[in-house]
Amino acid sequence: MTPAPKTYVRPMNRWWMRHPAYRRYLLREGTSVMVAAYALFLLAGMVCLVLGETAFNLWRGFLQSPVSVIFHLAALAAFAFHAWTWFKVMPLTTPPIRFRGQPVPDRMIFRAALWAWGIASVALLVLAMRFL
Amino acid sequence: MSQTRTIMIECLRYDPEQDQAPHYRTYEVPFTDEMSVLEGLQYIKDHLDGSLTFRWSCRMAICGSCGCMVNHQPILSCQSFLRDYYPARIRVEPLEHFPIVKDLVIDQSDFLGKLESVTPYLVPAQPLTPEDGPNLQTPRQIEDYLGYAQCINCLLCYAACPQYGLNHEFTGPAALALLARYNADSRDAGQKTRMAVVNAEEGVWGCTLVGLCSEVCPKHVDPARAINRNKINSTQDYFLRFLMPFGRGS
Amino acid sequence: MRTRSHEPIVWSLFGAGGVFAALLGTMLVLIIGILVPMGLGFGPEAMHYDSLRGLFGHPLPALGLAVVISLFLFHGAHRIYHTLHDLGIPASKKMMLACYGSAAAGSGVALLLAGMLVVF
Amino acid sequence: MQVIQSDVVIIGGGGAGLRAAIAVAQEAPGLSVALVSKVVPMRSHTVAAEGGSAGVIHPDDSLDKHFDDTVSGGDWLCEQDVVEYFVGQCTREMIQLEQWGCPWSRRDDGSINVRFFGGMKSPRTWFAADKTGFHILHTLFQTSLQFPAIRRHDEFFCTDLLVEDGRLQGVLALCIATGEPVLFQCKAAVLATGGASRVFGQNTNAGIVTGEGMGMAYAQGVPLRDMEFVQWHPTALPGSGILMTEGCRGEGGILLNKDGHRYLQDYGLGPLDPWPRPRAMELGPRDRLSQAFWHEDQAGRTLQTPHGTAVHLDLRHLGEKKIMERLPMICELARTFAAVDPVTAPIPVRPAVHYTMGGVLCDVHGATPLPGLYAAGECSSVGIHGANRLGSNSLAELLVFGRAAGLSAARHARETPDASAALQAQAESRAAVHLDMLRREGGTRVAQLRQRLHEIMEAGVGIVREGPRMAQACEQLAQLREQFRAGVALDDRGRAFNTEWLTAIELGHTLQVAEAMAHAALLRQESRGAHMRIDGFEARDDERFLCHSLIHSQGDAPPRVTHSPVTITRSQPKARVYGGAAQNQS
Repeated sequence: MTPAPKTYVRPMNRWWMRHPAYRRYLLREGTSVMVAAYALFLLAGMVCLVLGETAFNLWRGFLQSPVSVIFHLAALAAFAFHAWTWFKVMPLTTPPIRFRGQPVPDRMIFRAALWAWGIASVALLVLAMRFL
Repeated sequence: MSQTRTIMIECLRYDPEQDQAPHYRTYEVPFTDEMSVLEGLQYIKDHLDGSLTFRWSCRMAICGSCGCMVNHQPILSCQSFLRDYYPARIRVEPLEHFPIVKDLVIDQSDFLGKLESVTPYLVPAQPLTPEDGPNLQTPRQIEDYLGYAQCINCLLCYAACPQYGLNHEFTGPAALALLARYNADSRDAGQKTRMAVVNAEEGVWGCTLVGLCSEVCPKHVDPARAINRNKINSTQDYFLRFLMPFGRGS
Repeated sequence: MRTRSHEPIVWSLFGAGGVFAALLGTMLVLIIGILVPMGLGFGPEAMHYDSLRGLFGHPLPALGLAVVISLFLFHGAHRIYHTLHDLGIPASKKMMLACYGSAAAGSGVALLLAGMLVVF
Repeated sequence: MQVIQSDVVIIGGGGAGLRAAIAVAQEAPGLSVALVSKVVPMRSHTVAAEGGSAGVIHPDDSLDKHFDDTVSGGDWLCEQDVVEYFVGQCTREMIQLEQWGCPWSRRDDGSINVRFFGGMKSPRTWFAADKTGFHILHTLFQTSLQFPAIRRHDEFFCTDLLVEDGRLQGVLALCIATGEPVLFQCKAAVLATGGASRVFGQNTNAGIVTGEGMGMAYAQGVPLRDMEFVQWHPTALPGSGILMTEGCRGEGGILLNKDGHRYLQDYGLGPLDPWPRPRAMELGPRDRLSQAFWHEDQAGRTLQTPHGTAVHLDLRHLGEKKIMERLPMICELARTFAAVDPVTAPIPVRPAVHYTMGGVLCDVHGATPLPGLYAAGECSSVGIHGANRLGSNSLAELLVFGRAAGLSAARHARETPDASAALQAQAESRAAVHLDMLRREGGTRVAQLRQRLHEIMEAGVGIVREGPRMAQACEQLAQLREQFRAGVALDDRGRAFNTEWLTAIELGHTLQVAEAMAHAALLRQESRGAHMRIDGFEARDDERFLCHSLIHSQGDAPPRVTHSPVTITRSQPKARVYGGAAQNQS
């Protein structure tokens, strides 16, 4: 047999430095840390709610603190960036959609998703103002 | 004649017979407005250093030979122009995520094996011969797969895919797009065979939708779409077999 | 022979969590963390113990909250698991167990709490 | 030296080679096939073909019309029995490709759509938008993957055919990655290496189209036939030579000189109306159109561009929708490489070398005079193109004769005993010659020799030819070969992926092919098809030159040219007329 040529394999270390798209990708994936953290925060609220009024008021009181505001502003940014990127790639994951025989362009799907985002947000706000 | 300027081209050099690791070498290349990066490399090979090694052939963006990284962006060197980088110097490197054979030449055998693994040909429902005449296929049916059939196997998408770089088991963008091309063809009945590739550990589930593959594709094949649509198909396939244990054979 | 990936299970949960987080997450954070504490559009009585006990005493809101928490957790676990791999910490059974296991545990707790809120 | 045993070796992984390989695998499943190609098959130059491939399927069309268009297009230098076989097989091959998955463009009802090409009486060109070659090549390559009998040897560079006991028994190749010589021992080989347009500087071809397949056969005493007939495609981008398909004109594109005048009407291709009309104006044959450009250029009615003179190919009146549907790649190419948007502006074009009508002599079965050696595609001269190839006959040729050559090679391989033992020694000695190039000091750079070759060919053996200039080219080529033999200076002395070394070996073949072209052209004292003289031989001369040229290698000495008769079955030579006159004739 002809010997296989000696090849050089480049390492992957710090690969995300190589392209801005990689850093955007990691940022997008990074939002999941905030999503999980927020879930834990809500879970803590639930625990307090079960434990009784004293415990819950501690959690409720924490909401007023600067730490909470910073945490929430960060979470807000993370969720918003998550939503934007999620909707942006959504057309890639949905089965082909046609309208009157013509394939629906990606930007229409994206726009529709933004609308859905807006509507869901308003609905949630209305419900919250009614029930909280 | 447009005026001649000079650009610095920094090339990764690796000679498997001499070097333990790659190094860079810079060349001063005179260029005119219509000169491509490929022509810049050809100038180096013809006039400055005949040992600079790179693949090229059609010089019109259809054969898929001349892919390389310019300033960390995977491109076809024949349709990227030096004027667009000037006055900055450019750094030309072989496609990322592939072993380097020599200079800008990478080992593409892993990709070729993956291409072969996706049953990349029509599997007709019944055997046909030319005497049966051509199949009917409407322009609308062609549209379903024609986009995926534009792939020139240039491997820019693999160079853009960190998941392939991190795990070479991953079947990768172009091969999975080709799989989707045949599955979407109205003349094909081979979906079941290909579903095993889709469903596998190294199939569509190796993708985390970085999405750069579709951005760098010079032929707008959109492998990210092909792969991620098949995630839905694979999920359906995964759960449906519990619902219909007898209906789906295999 | 190729082995079938079990990814569809966690990917479905990740996807559902992603959709919930995208559609509701921003407003949820905005209401709980900004609007209510600052009293913007909400009275000082909003989100007080009694009203929340009342609200989550009903099975539907209680279950809804638990599901949202659970899906958020799975969404996070899935992406964190893959991102750790991206950052050079190789994917392993142990890592998988840690990520998805915590999400499952958190989900269990959330469901349990929801049940307690409804029953007690 | 590594030895690989294979019943059939196919040299070249383009359209013809892949079609041949599939034919062997399908029809003779017991045989092993080695597909040896200097590039991975889908990089082959077939990939760049744009407009389409001929096959009679339109209700207005007939095999007779395809026959007539081909024979008159070739200025009666075609082997008519071969053309007869060819036209009968084309449609079968197009359907075969369809069944393998080729995305042929369709009508709304799902049936095959065909377009006009130059020199056609009826629409006959099957097309896949304007990427026909690309789709054909990828379809063939991918289809070939289902046959385990086909063993691919990608990026193996064939250097020599090895002959023992008067028959072909082996092929010497260099594994490009390692530079190691490899002997493919075989019972039959199919040469499918493509043309030699890179003999010229301004050409529409890929860098790999250097003619070494022709050179290898030629070196083993197989004559090359009709090498003087080189096709200039009338519409290529100035400078780069990138092709603007004939499909542009098939869809209704027009050619204008610098005054906005459709000058083709002044060269026997008019009158202007009615338009569009088959075999008239822009739908005339390629040789006539390229020659008309030359006259316009001489008269100073062409446009100046940074890369020489040009005329305008105007598509604007087709409208954006039709342009984007039928000619999407042309649009992209024009935008990228000429900075012109065909939707809003005319494209500057000029002729560039596109195709070698001649090639390795072979019969209708692809068999060359050397037992065991078969040829197909552009490297071969099976006899269907005559003095000028009809557009869209080349893709059809790859398929029809790729299959034919594959079947013949398979038959031959079955009937042939195993290879002789002496082969290895011969392979070693040939390999030593090539390896020696890596050690030699001094000499001329490849680029310099190549540049000189282009200058000689363009000055002496261009679109329009004169005796003294051709004679001078012959002399200069002899000197250039001498200079090549004296040594090629290589910067790269390693074996692994040494493309400089391989280019030098290629160039050796290219120089021989160029010499064959020049000598054959010099001796043809007439004008026929693509061979146009302006030194007293402006007319076709059927008395003296209704014959093929056969060029025989004399080693280091200039070649010997003989002539052989043309097979004429049912179409006697008559005046070759297009435009209004053609209608009067038929």
